Amino acid sequence: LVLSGCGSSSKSSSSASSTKSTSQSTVQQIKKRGTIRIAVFGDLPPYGWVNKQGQRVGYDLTLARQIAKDLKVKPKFVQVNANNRVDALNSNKVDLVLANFTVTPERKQVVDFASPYMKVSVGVVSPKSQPITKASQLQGKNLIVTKGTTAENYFTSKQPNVKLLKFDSKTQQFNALKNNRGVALADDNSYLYAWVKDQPKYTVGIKSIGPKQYIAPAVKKGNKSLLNWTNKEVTSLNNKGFFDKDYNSQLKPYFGKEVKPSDIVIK
Amino acid sequence: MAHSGINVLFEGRNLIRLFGGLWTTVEIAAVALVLGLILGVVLGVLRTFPSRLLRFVLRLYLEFFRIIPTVVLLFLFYYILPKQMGVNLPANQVATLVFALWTAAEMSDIVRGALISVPKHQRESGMAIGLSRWQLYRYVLIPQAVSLELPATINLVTRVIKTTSLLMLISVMDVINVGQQVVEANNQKYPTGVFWVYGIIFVMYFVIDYPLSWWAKRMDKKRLERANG
Amino acid sequence: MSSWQIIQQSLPLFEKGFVLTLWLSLIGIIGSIIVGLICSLLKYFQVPVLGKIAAIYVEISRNTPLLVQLFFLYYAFPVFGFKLNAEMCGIVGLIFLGGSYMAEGFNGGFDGVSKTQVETGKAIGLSRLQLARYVVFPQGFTLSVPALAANMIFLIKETSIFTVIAIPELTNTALDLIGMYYRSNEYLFMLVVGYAIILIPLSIILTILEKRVRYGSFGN
Amino acid sequence: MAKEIVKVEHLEKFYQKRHVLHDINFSVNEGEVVALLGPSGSGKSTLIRCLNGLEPYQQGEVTFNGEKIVPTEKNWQKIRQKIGMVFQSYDLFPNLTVLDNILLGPVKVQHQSKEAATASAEKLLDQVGLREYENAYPRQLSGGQKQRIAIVRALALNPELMLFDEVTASLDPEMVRGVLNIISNLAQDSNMTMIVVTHEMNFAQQIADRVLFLEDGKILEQTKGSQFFEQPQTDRAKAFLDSMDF
Amino acid sequence: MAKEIVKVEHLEKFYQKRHVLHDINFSVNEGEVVALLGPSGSGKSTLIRCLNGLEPYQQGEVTFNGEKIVPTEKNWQKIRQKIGMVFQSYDLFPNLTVLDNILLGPVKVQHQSKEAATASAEKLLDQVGLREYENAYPRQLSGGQKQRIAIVRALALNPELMLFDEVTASLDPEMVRGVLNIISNLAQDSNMTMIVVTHEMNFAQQIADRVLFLEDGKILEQTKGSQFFEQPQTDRAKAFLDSMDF
Ligand SMILES: Nc1ncnc2c1ncn2[C@@H]1O[C@H](COP(=O)(O)OP(=O)(O)OP(=O)(O)O)[C@@H](O)[C@H]1O
Ligand SMILES: Nc1ncnc2c1ncn2[C@@H]1O[C@H](COP(=O)(O)OP(=O)(O)OP(=O)(O)O)[C@@H](O)[C@H]1O
Ligand SMILES: [Mg+2]
Ligand SMILES: [Mg+2]
Repeated sequence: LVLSGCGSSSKSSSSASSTKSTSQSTVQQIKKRGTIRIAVFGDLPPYGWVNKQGQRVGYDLTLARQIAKDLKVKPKFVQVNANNRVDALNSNKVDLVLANFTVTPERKQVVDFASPYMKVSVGVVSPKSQPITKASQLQGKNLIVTKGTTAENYFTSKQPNVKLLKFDSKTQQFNALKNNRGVALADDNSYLYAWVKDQPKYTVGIKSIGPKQYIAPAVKKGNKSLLNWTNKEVTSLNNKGFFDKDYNSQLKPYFGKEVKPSDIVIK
Repeated sequence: MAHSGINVLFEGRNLIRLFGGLWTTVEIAAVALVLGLILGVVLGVLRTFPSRLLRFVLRLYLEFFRIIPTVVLLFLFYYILPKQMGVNLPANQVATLVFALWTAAEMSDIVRGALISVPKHQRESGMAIGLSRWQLYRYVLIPQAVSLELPATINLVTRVIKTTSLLMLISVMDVINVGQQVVEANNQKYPTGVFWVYGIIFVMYFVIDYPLSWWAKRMDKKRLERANG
Repeated sequence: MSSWQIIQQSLPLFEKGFVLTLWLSLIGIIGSIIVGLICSLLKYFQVPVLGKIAAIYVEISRNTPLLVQLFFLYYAFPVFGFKLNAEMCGIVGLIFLGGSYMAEGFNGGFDGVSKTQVETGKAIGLSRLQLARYVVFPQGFTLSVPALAANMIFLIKETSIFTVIAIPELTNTALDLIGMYYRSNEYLFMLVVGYAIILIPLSIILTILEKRVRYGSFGN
Repeated sequence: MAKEIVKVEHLEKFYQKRHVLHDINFSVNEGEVVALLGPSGSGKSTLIRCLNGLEPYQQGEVTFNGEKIVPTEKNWQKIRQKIGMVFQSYDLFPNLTVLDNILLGPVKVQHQSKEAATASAEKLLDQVGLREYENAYPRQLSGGQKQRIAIVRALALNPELMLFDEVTASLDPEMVRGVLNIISNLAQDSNMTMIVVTHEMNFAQQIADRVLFLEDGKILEQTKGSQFFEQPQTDRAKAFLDSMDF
Repeated sequence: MAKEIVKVEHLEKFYQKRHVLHDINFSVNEGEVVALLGPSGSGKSTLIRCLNGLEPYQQGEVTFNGEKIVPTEKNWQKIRQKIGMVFQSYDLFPNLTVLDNILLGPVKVQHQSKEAATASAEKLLDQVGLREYENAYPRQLSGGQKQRIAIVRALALNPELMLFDEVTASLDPEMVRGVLNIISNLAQDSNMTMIVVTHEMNFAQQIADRVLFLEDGKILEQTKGSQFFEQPQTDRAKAFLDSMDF
């Protein structure tokens, strides 16, 4: 009752009529609109973050800009946290998610993933002084994760004895690790590598745990038009060697020696 | 270490960006307050009308916004409403809307309280010279209620401004979200930067809210003095 | 899965979050009342240095958001070696915030005791302490009950902000489940219900209590 | 026979279950001054408030100027323009200047032109000796001055009947006289019809053409003014009069 | 010569910059009843409040029972036990019963035993005819009853001096008499020393041994009671007396 009252008092009336049709943003509609709205991270170097000049940069951002360019529209970035990537699509806040979004069976049910553009698996980072190298060392201990990540999902379902400390953002989780609020932190291994490069006191003790996984762009469930377009786009970018270039410019400077391009980029 | 940490603020455009974030915060708060206060006055007046049904509905509205934490309201409006109702607004507008509706709810209670505490004989002397209900509100009750309610209103304003800190949870690039970006981007270079970034945000909020609180307090004190003769 | 099943499955988690929210609120409220009362007394008796400190604390606490206070406690202080666990941070933060609100509530009550009452007390020779004990405090507490009640509800709602420091209370639980299973409608519904279960009865009880207390001391 | 301004027949008034006015019957003729006397709680205020619809009544009828009043809020609102009322509490609107207080009725309710209304307001202010305060706010006035302005505000509507409810009760003793003087001038010189509730017995004696003595919501006696104070008909009225001077 | 209970010399009082009492000099002897009269705002309340230290004064001296008072809060607190004061507003503590209101002073301040204090409190309650209300709360009493209890509460401390500040001003006319009767009994039978501010002239005339007439913070005249009301020495006092009855 109250909700309906609120809804009608907003400026909805004008947009409501067109909502049914725009609840999916087809490629046509995006082109007509002239902008594509893309969900990205704002605090996850080197994938999606904001540099000190205030510019959004990173591996995902370069891809996002390329996609916009190929669509001949302007990109509009919406910063999200891991746990609202799905809602951002479903509530039609964005057309596309390029926020380190790992493909999982659960997620496949609620959004449509395009062809993947990156490989990952879950890694665990811990202080060098007290390294965690096996999952068994985590039993009964606090492990830091971000809400809505595959790391959280993996430990919740497969390692129920690990106590999870769940944060909203990447900033918060890394700060928490530095404050020793948990014995280790689990997240996608690739940017754990990046992170430890600048944090000599920490090491990625478990390089990979759980299944190998892929990161892919996601669109709202049923948005066939954009999905197909994106699939083609990823293939064509791959053919052009875009992802290698992206890797070299955005990721390489952040990664240590232990990471090879083939660990990340899908050939 | 602590010395170098403060420099995080002067790296690149960090400080300017923080102020930019603050501006977003202030802008949302300001628009929401203007809309919310006006709507609140109207609802507050309606809540003093005799119609039981009207009063009940408005009371329900108030309690809804009172009981549900603002965090939850923001999520409801940002993610659920679009799916259920087909209403879709960008984050800043959702934030403005939520804060406006919330402000209106709280304001309606303040206004109602002030209206019913205008002495009864004021209402009656208005009626005795033949004023209609609308005239009674327009010339007698609302002007008097406004001065009664001003301190409470200012306090509401400070609360709204403080609560804008929750905007970071729905993709609004407010000062705290920018702060997190800054912290993350400069983490390795300035390990103590987190202290300074959150420190300056702390100060920013204080600098905005403190003068308002002070003003409200002073007015309350004056009124108390007047009441005590 | 149907909504009903989703809700049923998440029930144990919400129950945990619910209990934690209640528990943290309770400690926070009690702590806030104690801190608030102390600050208010320091002000009332115009205790030299401490009174000033209390006044400064009240201003700082009242004019900054809890979220920022928590970030400070949880993320910024440990940089300098001062570390509390999340629950402690939450409680300390909540009490830091609530203390000033409660102090203002008590102050308002004490200031609200009419001047004639104070003078009458003086006129029969009561000392400052006796005046406080027999006149100002009993009446002042009564006058401050509505403000204290409003503060309690306010503080309970503020615990929702604990989500940012990873305390698995109600809001955190809901946001977490949404992040994992994407059933926002169901989980937010549970969240609203969770708060309603705490706040609606409490607000009714407090309203009744207010009337009782008021009647007890003033008869209207 | 003189014109009947107001007539009350079989009026009954309850506050919830409490019966506060019992079968009230009386009328007031044009130019007549009626004093309504009686102990505290006898129902004087309630009765006077029923006469301009500030209190609803449960039975009986009020006739104003020959017309039976159908007691709806709309009707009362019209009739109130013809009935001036002044209360015990200084009831000026604190948010308006003295002049604006006075003009509110004539300009907003009766839609007189602002100029005309101001001119007559200033004449009235002159009469009560407060012309110089027209731009002051009520808080800058003493209690006696406020009450005089309140009377002017009521008069500005050119009422056919004035109701006064203990208008001097919360005034300083020295201020009482100024206010009473104005009312008695009004009674004598302007020949205004009025109903006056007061506990200033000397004053009542001086101005009242007739006295209604109320107790427990009943009219115990209706006597000519001069007679009531010398030889009240009931013992209760006698006791009442005795108690009023120390 | 009779014993001087209180003596005021060259008292000057300011509210911020406002000079409200000018060079006040007078004394009150044991058993004497002094009426403090004067128009509103003349400083009566202020003066009486200076006498038990509720208002600080800027210059001059107050001597109580032969002892010069060094005006610190501590000293005043002791002296207040010997001075009873009753205000205009019914100032009972709403959170205490009638008896507890009365006992607060004797038991907590003067450390009398509860039994003894209760016994004398009940005697006093009998005298004012309110013994049956000892366990009632103030809200259950009428205004007149409350004022009588307030007087009892002041008397319970066995004061050497009583101060009354317009104690009947907010009472219903019919209730005034009961309260005034008690005060006049106190003056006549108990030979209590008192200073009374009132605007009930008949009452003042009846009880006052001496009248202090105040205007604009100055004592305009000090006259014997009987004389003041018949032939006041100053024109101002004459005008004042005239204004007091219509
Ligand atoms: N709003 C009300 N609700 C219930 N009872 C009321 C209300 N107003 C007045 N009464 C009661 O109605 C009776 C008449 O009251 P009213 O005020 O008319 O008396 P009054 O003669 O004007 O007394 P006073 O001289 O004290 O003004 C009293 O018993 C009073 O308690
Ligand atoms: N707290 C105060 N601050 C400033 N001025 C005051 C204060 N209290 C009283 N006054 C002023 O001091 C003067 C004396 O006031 P006081 O109350 O003593 O008069 P009063 O003779 O008792 O009058 P009343 O008969 O109305 O009670 C007045 O001009 C009054 O306005
Ligand atoms: Mg009355
Ligand atoms: Mg006085």
